[in-house]
Amino acid sequence: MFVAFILFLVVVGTLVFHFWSPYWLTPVASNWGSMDQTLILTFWVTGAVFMAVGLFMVYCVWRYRYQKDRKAEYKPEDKKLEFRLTLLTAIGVVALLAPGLIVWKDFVTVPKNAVEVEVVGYQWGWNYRLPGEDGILGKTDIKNISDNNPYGLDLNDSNSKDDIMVQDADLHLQIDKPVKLLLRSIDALHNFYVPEFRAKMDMVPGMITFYWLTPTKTGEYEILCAELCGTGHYAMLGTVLVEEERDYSNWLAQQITFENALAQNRTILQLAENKK
Amino acid sequence: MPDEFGYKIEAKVDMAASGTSVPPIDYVPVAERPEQELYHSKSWWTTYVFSQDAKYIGIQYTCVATAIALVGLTLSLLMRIQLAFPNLSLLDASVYYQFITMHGMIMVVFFLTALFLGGFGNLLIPLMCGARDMVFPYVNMLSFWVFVLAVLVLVASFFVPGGPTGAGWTLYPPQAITAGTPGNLWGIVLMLVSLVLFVVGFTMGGLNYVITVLQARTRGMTLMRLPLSIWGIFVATILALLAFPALLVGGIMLLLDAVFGTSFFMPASVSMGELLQTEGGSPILFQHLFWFFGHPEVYIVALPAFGIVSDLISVHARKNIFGYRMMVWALVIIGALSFIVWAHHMYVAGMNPWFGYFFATTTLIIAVPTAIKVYNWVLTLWRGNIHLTVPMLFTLGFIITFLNGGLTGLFLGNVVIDVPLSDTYFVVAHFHMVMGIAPVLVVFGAVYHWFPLVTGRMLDQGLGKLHFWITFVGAYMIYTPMYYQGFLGVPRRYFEMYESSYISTVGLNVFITLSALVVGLAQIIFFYNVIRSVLKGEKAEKNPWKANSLEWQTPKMPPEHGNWGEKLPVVYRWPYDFSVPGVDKEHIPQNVSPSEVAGAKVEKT
Amino acid sequence: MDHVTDKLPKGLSGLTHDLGSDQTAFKKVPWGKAMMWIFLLSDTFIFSCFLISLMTARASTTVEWPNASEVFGLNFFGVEVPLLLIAIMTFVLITSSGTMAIAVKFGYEKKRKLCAWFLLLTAIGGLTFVGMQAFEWTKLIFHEGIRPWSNPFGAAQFGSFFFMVTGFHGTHVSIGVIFLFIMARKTWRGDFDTARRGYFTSMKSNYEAIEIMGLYWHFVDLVWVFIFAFFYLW
Amino acid sequence: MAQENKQEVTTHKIGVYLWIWGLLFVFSFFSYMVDYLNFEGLLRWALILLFMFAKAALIMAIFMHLFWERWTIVNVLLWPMSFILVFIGIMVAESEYTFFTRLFYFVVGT
Ligand code: HEA
Ligand code: HEA
Ligand code: CUA
Ligand SMILES: [Cu+2]
Repeated sequence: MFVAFILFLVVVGTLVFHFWSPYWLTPVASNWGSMDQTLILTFWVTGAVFMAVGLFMVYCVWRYRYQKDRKAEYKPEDKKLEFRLTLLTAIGVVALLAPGLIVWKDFVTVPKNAVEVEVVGYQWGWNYRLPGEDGILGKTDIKNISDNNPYGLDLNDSNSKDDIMVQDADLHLQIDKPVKLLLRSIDALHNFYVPEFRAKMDMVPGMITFYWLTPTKTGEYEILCAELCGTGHYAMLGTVLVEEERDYSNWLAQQITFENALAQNRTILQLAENKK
Repeated sequence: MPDEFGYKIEAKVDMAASGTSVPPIDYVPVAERPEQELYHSKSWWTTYVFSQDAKYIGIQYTCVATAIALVGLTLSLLMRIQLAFPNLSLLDASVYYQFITMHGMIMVVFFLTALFLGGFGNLLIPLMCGARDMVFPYVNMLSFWVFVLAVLVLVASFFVPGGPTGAGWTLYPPQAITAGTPGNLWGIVLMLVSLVLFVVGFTMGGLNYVITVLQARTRGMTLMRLPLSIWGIFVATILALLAFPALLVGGIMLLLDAVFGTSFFMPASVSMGELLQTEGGSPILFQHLFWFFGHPEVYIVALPAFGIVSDLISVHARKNIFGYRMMVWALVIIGALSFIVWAHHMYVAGMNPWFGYFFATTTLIIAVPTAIKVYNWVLTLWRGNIHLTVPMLFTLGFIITFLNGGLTGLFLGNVVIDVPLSDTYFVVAHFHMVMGIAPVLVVFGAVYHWFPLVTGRMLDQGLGKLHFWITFVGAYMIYTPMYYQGFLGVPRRYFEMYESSYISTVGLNVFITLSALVVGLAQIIFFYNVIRSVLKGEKAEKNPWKANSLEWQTPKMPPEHGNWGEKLPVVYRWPYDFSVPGVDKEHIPQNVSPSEVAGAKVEKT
Repeated sequence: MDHVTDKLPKGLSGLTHDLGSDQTAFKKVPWGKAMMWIFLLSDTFIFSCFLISLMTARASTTVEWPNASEVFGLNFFGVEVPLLLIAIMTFVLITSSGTMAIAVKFGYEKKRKLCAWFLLLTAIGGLTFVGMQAFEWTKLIFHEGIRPWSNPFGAAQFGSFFFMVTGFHGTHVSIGVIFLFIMARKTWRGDFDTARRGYFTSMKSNYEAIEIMGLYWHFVDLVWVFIFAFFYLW
Repeated sequence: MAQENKQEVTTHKIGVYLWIWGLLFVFSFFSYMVDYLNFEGLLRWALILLFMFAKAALIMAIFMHLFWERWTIVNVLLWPMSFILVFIGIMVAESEYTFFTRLFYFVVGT
């Protein structure tokens, strides 16, 4: 009795905790609400299975608890039952998987009109690069990295001159405009993750990874690094702002391009030189 | 040939009841396998220390694995205290990362793998197969001592300059070997050396387990009459033999990267503002190698638990296991599938995006054979006669926690749901439910179950029940809230628990830590129980649980050197003949011939 | 007795029969041999992982991969012959595999001396192979300037994989050579005829040990086939 | 270990081994020629792999006696190789993808 009761409490308690506790997904702020839907579908299907199997077990424990004069049934196999259960489970699996794969297709096909934004992770912080007027990001090479050229941009690549550098500052995104985030790391693995956007992807040194999203809600969101990258991993936070078009353009106008930055650096160097 | 094979094997068939045909044991030539030559120890050293008797080796493995598990447990409690009460400044960030790394690695590899395969494998395989010992006792002994060496090297890394590695148990490069990660010089090297030693030691043992099951069974013991415990351990051992190579290779390459400055996994990159000399390597390659090992590894700790639980549930519910053949096939299929799902750990690792389809599909397919196992456990309870003994309680706890953890695995396996949940506490909750509690509960159940076989004494049932309830309910309370932290996006491996601006989880965090402390301390009950019972526990009668499998049918209990005295047992039936209609005896051990239970209405052979 | 085993069904029905039978799953296979087979299966996975890593590194690097047949060429009386040394090494290893097969045959037939002689031949073949490999390594390191971490010809991984994979294979060969010498001695002394107990294991052994040794040695040769194709010809 | 010594004599004529030995040389020589004659592209690959597998098959079947073994052990040994095949397939696709991102986004060939 006691055993069955406590087990019953555990199974039901799980459900109660779910409804009673305030903890649940943060409100979604991107187009990836479809992920939430798949998640919730899975939640209900698996939740139902959990309750069904759990409660059935509790029932058995209570109903068939030891009695001196009871003899257990002898039944090695029941092909029909096993077949039915297998089929049912297979259907369940398909029901979960199919929507998932459809959303995944969305996730890996970047819309044509998405603008590219490069996120550069380093130990332990974030830099960003926007493609500038030509809409194309210049090529990079880790070996070009220097104080003058923190992104390692290729000076010979004409596309890189107008690239806009957002260094040690917040990233701004325009609402309802799809962006393709190109993720690059210069040292260890990192992961660009904004809980409200749902999407995340590791940044791997030696290659470029990506994902895309459309921000759908203005506001300020926290960026978390979601891949262990050394001692400072937990402190590798950042901020992303989703803004209306006007605010966004204002912000954009204040940013400097690679060329300007280079020139500035040169003049600074020059001044230092002259002073000598 | 020795006369002992002179029996005429009687085997009644009841095709209707069992659906199987009798394995054609009659015309396999007798004495195809002659008596095993036994190793005889000569001195105290070779009896107790460098013992070649599988039973002793099993106990030695168990003790070492338990000892290192206590280290892992202590680390986890310190981590939890740090997370919930940062004001105490118990640990600093690097120490925290060192602790999670050691905690993860110790628990998965050096505790559960060693315990299930080395410990239970050695103890149970020869006994349950009806062999006198493992096939190569000497190699078996070496296996244990290499394992001890591996553990010592691992522990040594706590004492080297820089401390143990803090790269996470996944040891991903580049960070595993670059500055910015604690223990990137000495710690990582010792960790890798320790793993290589572990693999070498395990291979020696693993070959023994596999060959003993395949080639050293007793007369009448067909594969389809093996207890499911053996099936679980057997399949897990095969997985290990095929999966550890990937770890070995990844480990060697990482070692070379760390020590010789090669660029297997190291692309051109910067470390702490300095350009490294490496070029062209691929960090993702390491991840593939690691998970080609890592995913089978998680089933290596799960399958033996599945097997053992099946036996416990059947014995203590006094009912045959439901769908034995399905159970065996499910084990085999899960084992095989586990080799083609590895990249579900890498959905967001930046691999080729198209892989998502393949790996999501294969991953979710595993749910089907696993589901069959869960159903069959529960259906075994149905119309049983359930003794709520301590092993049975742990079994019930296992079913609930495994069900819970397995179902949340479906979230993660379905690639798009993994995208938001990956690397959050949802994953931590998933794998602790399914690996940190479920198999550990089985270990406890198994210890309560087989303790009399090893020591000849019973463990105290009252203390056992207390221990069970605190551990099960407590552990459930540790991890259930973590799912919800995961939904909120709280990332794992954060030294300072991330506070979502949406809703604070400080309360949850403290709750989790308090539960963990209670559960951790409750283990004292268990160890007290063990020590007390070894010394002055109630003497066990022979076959106290009235089980059918061979390990309880030895002439002496605990079994002596050589296990079976004069004659090897002859097996006539599967190990689950409980409550057979038409027979007065409630259970029929495997070595009871059909003529001795003439009244049996059905007989599954 | 044997005629009974021979009556076992063959092919697919043999498979189901064996797996459904008691005592042993591999009929007529002694424990040691079964163990060696399973070990080799595991070892195959090790070498496969090495070669898969090599393939991945090579296919994903943007740096030029050195041309193996030039790097491993040998200047022979003023003529550059590509891969000459490797060709000779392959020849030696295959030959030793052949002598091993013959040693196993004589082991089956319990021809003590012949068996021992061929084991010795095999061991010498193995030793020659290792010797040439040592020569090749020194040549590459001291003359060509190839290092595990870099090389003058192109992608750094070239050297890394070369030393790692051939080193791992060479270790296998060296271990094999040691055991071949031991086996040759044991055979010569007649341990397998008198069932003399092993020094470490204190177990008796018999001519099956030769066959097991043979499996290992052929495996080493087998791996070389793949290394030859992937490393030197690709 | 001390198996019964009455094991049947499964021995073959020495000629079989010599034959295989010879064939191994021939195949090795052929694959060497593929390199020497500078075959390129698909042909080169097809030939190298062909000779490689031919040699491997001969060694396993004859030298390692797999040809004479019962099906159980043959199957047990060969099926696990399918995992390796999957691994190879995946890693081919993976390395091509890595190569592509490198080529596309990074400065190459300086
Ligand atoms: C014992 C260990 C164990 C077991 C058995 C499992 C079982 C499963 N695991 Fe888990 N897993 C781990 C240990 C384990 N896992 C560990 C250690 C990690 C993290 C490693 C790290 O990163 O540090 C991990 C991480 C992990 C991830 C990666 C998450 C991430 O990092 O982003 C994924 C993703 O697919 C996953 C999936 C699954 C699935 C689908 C199963 C399935 O096998 C579960 C199948 C079981 C069931 C489904 C329940 C029974 C079924 C029914 C009752 C039928 C009802 C079903 C339907 C309705 C379909 N696991
Ligand atoms: C089997 C595996 C296992 C087990 C048992 C545990 C047990 C516990 N784990 Fe752990 N854990 C991992 C495997 C495991 N863990 C892994 C792989 C990671 C990932 C590491 C990484 O990120 O790199 C991890 C990470 C991890 C984290 C995340 C850290 C982070 O991401 O920042 C946390 C946090 O709370 C945690 C807590 C705990 C706690 C409180 C316990 C326990 O205290 C819970 C209670 C446990 C018991 C009661 C069992 C005790 C058993 C014995 C003492 C043996 C008895 C012996 C016999 C019966 C013979 N673990
Ligand atoms: Cu960057 Cu974690
Ligand atoms: Cu997995």
